[in-house]
Amino acid sequence: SQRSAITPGSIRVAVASNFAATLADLCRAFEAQSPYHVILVLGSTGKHYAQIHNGAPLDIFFAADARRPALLEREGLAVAGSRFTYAIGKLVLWSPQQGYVAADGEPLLPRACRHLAIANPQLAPYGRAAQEVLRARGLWETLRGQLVQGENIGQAFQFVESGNAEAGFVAYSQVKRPQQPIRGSLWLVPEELYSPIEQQVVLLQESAAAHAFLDFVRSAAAREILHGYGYSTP
Amino acid sequence: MSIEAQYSITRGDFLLDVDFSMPSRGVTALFGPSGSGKSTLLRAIAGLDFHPQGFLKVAGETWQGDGRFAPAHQRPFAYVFQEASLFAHLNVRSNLEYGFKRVPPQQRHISVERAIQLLGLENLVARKPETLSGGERQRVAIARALCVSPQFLLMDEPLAALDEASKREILPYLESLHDSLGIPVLYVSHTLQEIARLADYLVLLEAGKVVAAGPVPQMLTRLDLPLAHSSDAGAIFATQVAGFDQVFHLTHLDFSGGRFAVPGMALKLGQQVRVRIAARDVSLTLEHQGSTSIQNIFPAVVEELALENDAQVMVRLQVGDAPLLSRITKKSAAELDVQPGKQMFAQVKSVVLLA
Amino acid sequence: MSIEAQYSITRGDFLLDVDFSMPSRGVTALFGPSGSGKSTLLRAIAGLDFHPQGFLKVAGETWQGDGRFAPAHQRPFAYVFQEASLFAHLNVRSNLEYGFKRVPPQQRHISVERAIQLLGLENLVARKPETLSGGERQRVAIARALCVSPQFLLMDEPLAALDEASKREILPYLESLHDSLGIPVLYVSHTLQEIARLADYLVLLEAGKVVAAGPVPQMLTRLDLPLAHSSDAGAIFATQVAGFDQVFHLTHLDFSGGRFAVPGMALKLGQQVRVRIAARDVSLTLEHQGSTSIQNIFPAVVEELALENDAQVMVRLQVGDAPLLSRITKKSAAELDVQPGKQMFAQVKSVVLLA
Amino acid sequence: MMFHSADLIALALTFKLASITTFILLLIGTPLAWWLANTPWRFKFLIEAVVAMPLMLPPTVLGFYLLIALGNHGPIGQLVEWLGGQPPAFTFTGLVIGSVIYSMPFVVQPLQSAFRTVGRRPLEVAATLRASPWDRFFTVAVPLAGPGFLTAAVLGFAHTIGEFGVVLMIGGNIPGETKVVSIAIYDHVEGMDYHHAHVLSAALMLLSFVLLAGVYFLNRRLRMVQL
Amino acid sequence: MMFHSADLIALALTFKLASITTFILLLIGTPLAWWLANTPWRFKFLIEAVVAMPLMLPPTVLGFYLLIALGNHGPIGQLVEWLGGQPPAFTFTGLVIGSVIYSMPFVVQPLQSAFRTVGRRPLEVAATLRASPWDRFFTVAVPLAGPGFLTAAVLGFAHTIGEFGVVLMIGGNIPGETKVVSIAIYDHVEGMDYHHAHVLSAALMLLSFVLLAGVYFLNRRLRMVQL
Ligand SMILES: Nc1ncnc2c1ncn2[C@@H]1O[C@H](COP(=O)(O)OP(=O)(O)OP(=O)(O)O)[C@@H](O)[C@H]1O
Ligand SMILES: Nc1ncnc2c1ncn2[C@@H]1O[C@H](COP(=O)(O)OP(=O)(O)OP(=O)(O)O)[C@@H](O)[C@H]1O
Ligand SMILES: [Mg+2]
Ligand SMILES: [Mg+2]
Repeated sequence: SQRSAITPGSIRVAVASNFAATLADLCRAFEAQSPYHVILVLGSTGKHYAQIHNGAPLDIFFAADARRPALLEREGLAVAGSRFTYAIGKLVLWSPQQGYVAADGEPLLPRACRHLAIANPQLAPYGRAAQEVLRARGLWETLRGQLVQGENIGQAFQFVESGNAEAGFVAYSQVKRPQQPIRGSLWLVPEELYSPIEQQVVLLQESAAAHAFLDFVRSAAAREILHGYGYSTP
Repeated sequence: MSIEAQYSITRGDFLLDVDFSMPSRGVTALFGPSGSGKSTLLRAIAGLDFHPQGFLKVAGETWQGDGRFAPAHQRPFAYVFQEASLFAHLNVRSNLEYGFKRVPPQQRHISVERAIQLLGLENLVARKPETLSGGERQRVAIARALCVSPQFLLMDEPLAALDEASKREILPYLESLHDSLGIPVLYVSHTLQEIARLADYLVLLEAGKVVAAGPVPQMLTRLDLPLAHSSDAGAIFATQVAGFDQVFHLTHLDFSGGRFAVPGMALKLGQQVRVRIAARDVSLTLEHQGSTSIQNIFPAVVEELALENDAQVMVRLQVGDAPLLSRITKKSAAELDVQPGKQMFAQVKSVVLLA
Repeated sequence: MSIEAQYSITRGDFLLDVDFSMPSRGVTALFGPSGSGKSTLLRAIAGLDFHPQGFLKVAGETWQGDGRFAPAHQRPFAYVFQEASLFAHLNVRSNLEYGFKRVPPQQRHISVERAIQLLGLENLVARKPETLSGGERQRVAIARALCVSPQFLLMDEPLAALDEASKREILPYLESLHDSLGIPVLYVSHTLQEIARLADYLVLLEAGKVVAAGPVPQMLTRLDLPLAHSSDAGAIFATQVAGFDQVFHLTHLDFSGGRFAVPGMALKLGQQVRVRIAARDVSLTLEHQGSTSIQNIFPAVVEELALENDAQVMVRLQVGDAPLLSRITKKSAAELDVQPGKQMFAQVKSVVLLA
Repeated sequence: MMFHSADLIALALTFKLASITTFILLLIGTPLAWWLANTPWRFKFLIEAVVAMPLMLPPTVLGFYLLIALGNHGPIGQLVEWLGGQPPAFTFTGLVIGSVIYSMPFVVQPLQSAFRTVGRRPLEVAATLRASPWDRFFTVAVPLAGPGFLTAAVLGFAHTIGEFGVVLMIGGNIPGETKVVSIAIYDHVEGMDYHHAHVLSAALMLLSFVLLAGVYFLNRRLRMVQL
Repeated sequence: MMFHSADLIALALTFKLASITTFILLLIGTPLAWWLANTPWRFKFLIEAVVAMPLMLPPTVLGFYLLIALGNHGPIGQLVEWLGGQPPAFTFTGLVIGSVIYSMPFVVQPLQSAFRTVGRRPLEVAATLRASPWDRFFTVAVPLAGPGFLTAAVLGFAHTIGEFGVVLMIGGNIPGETKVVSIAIYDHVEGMDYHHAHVLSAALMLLSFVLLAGVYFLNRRLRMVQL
């Protein structure tokens, strides 16, 4: 009903901000091999969810978690059965300072650090994962006073990168770029320490372009791009 | 008598309660001490303040009363405020044009250029109000009021900030307002001289009440009113131009009691003019004296005396059928035995020509 | 002569260029037509505007000049503005106290209560300025200036908005300022009467230039200046109280040319007082006449004549050692053959007591 | 290239939004401010408080509630749909509505205090010079309140440019339609594309600075010419 | 229970932040506005533009640059470190700094136009009554600019309460220290805890309303008593 502003063959894709760079790469690859055009609409997953509820003119929703797509599907706001996991995020403990974080994560915090950045555990899957790791190590209560929370993983990363927090739990995709060396020091947190960060996509409006794009996201070419950004795929 | 006003206004402790009428031609002076309610009354008449207890009828038209209240901009009056109150964002010309533009062309009596010329504003037209001197500002305010070609002019001490020379220049035009245009003026002032010169009718206000009202000549010579006891007290005479003294450039003015000789020859034969004679300029003698520089000497009958203070008396005399005031010392009054009914001579040192 | 002022000020087309000195005692009047630069000069003296081309020295102290410029608040002057300019956020009492509080207690000459009483503000103290009438506002402004116990008072037409009665009440106090407190006053005015009454010294300004300056009695009778030709022209005499007439409540004042009898008995024997005699109140006769209400008649010698207009002449006479002005018609002058050197009698109809 | 073409579109869209919003704000805000400055009504303080309210709410929250109201289930959205129009959420119109509500206090407050300081006298004078209430409002009150209008316009315009939370919520970040420059910069930052974030911020600041400096400069010149 | 206790803490923190910020804003903004209103300096329009700049930047972006400036490579961060102090990011002090910068134009602009409308005359009068420049500034200019101060204080206070982007960026969401109510509401919305979002929003709006209505009501009473 609200699609008049968009040219045929284009689709609007809502994407969580922290996945935007990766998805932009995916789109370039997709558009190179198909007649369709993809318009990215960035935002937080919570905001997108609220907007979809209120009639936002979107075709596909790349969420930062699995919960919101599931909810939308259940509420009948998404195409039933279209939901799948497009990427699995990896959590790292990162600092832009060389040698600040030990590569094996032991001891977890080598030096007294004033601030340790994480994403908000209530809102962001990476935040929840970081919380699980700290809980598992029995450090959650100890470190409470040092934790600074970003509203999303992007902010947690900025806290660390600007040097205001010495280190932080961020997404691997934020420090890893295809064919580039990694800055600073990091500990790639073993995946058994936190429940998997599944990022799901769901179809909101059926169209040939949308289906073609979702098919592409599942393709091997797409997976290669995802791996280049530090995601794993199911 | 066709302007009727009736107001009852309360402002803090101050109560203005008036009910008076005035002629719809000529200049009516509103005279009273500071704080007597002159400005308050003028504002009510202009329609600037709404007072439910009010009634105003001008020339048959009701502006307030019978459930009607015409707002200020619908009343064909102009108002000159006590402070100049020019529009700070407009230059002098635009200030003048403001009202002019808002009057339908067929109702215009006076052009902006004429107002500029009348009030000597030629060099000021491009200036902003803040660069004007106090007197210049007030002149612009008067010109601005004239530019709306009002049918009724309300002036709140418009000349207070002006020097004598400027006053002398402006007064004749204010006079001509009612003479040539027939615009009635309600003029607030506390200078008797101005009033004597300008006004035909006088409303005397004191502490919010109208103490007396009437034609100026009568009012000025009523010994029961304070007007006849101020230092500027004097009488006004209606006269007619009877001839000229070409040699000495004098004009002869006839009235019922005789003939005045006044300096100058600007008037026309037969013209009606008013003159003012200050009480302090009138001396009394028992005989008609010669070899004096005083030109104007008239037989007069003493009518009434009133004590001014311990040392002076005010004498009202009848000269022809007009009253004349003379302020003399008690000593003179005793020496000359001045009493009601006595025949004397009034020596008039100085006669002031009014309009 | 110990106030020296020198300024060269440009404002648009207007150029003020003055260099004059005035006595540091008494009242100096700054007299001139509207737009002649009076306010501009007063502001410069007050230190309100900075003009690099200026010099001001008061009683030995340099306020501007030699690289020094004292800002307004450091100069021990007070200023009464042409518009009342009361603080809108303060009531009357707080307006008065504003300056009072800022003067060190030992330098205070006058209390707030006294100023309130002097200017009759008792009923207004709790009011806000916007509820005051125009005259009330100006009275508060004057009282406020007095409350800083100034060493030098600058007044820009402070009485223009007042009625005659209020003026009469305030004037004596302004006079006493320099008499009892020795505060010099620089007083801007365009009413000759006020100046004659108040001022000792006069600076005559015209189009930004000082045309003449000098003691008031001389200035007023100089026939080469416009002052002697205004309708209010007159002379001032220094006299001494010589006695009283108990019966008629008169006071006798002696001067070099004779004796005046003036109404009232408020003065003390031997007291020095000044009187003013308006030119229009003086008539000339060839003989000493009796049986007239005129009490004051003096032998006088004609000194100089000047044409006023086609019909009138101004005559300066010498009475004793003081000059006297008389305005008469050309006709009288011809009939009486008035010429320099001629012996005549001056009849003075009315004498105004100054301070 | 220094700019994404998308960034240029966002920049243009932003200035368009700010201009339209400012225009509407002045249109609505002026009479409101006038009324508030002059009414003797005893309860006007309640209205004054309501006008200032949007200031106190976090913009995202305001945006959230606006989204609900303007969306296809909300009262306004449904009303518009019933009238045959599109619900204003996720459209440029929606942004304008949101911006107007959000920036209203920045326009009303300076205007109100400007009108109050103009005072009654100039209006009384105008009344005696035949100016009707509307006339004197436009020819006397408005020009005399000049500095207040400048402040109001600058605050309203600038605040709309810098607006973010409301726009993000009800606009939906749709390029060319609702993606304004504040969101574009935010996206760059979030997407760790700091280079483009810096470039776009610098461009915005430069433009803003030139615009503001120009306005203030002209304002000064204007006042000097009048003198 | 209707409120999280955390929400109450956030509410209290917010009002504390807004009060302190408003105080500092008036302290800094008043002399600045005064200078701007009175200086004849030809280039003051540049300063005016700079003061208005923070308005035009999206708060999140402003916050982002503040974060960089406060960090250990940023100028402020390095300065503070060099002085031996604690870096202000993630502290209440940091929030105050951010809020002051962000809300400055809302205080300076109304004050400047208020001072301009007071005019020179009352200050000249005060000068002739022995008041030094400081003295007359406080006893004449400030009270006569009263409505402007009210506007400035209300805009500054309210804007700080509603502030979100800057605080979000440099605050770090530490309960009792930097977690203000705008963020708390945002968290509820993002976390789909709409119930608590509604409750907290309503509480904030009610409090704001009562506060504003109180201010305006008192302002009116005050002016009436003076008359
Ligand atoms: N709000 C008020 N509360 C108390 N008294 C007031 C109020 N407003 C006006 N007045 C008084 O009303 C009286 C009349 O004021 P008005 O301005 O009409 O006087 P006026 O005759 O014009 O005097 P002036 O010649 O000095 O201008 C004054 O005494 C004034 O103090
Ligand atoms: N900025 C300006 N540009 C041009 N002329 C100016 C400017 N400012 C003042 N003037 C002129 O300077 C002259 C002196 O003004 P000032 O106020 O000193 O006169 P004044 O003698 O006090 O007159 P008044 O008795 O009317 O108050 C006036 O003619 C005025 O028009
Ligand atoms: Mg009055
Ligand atoms: Mg002047």
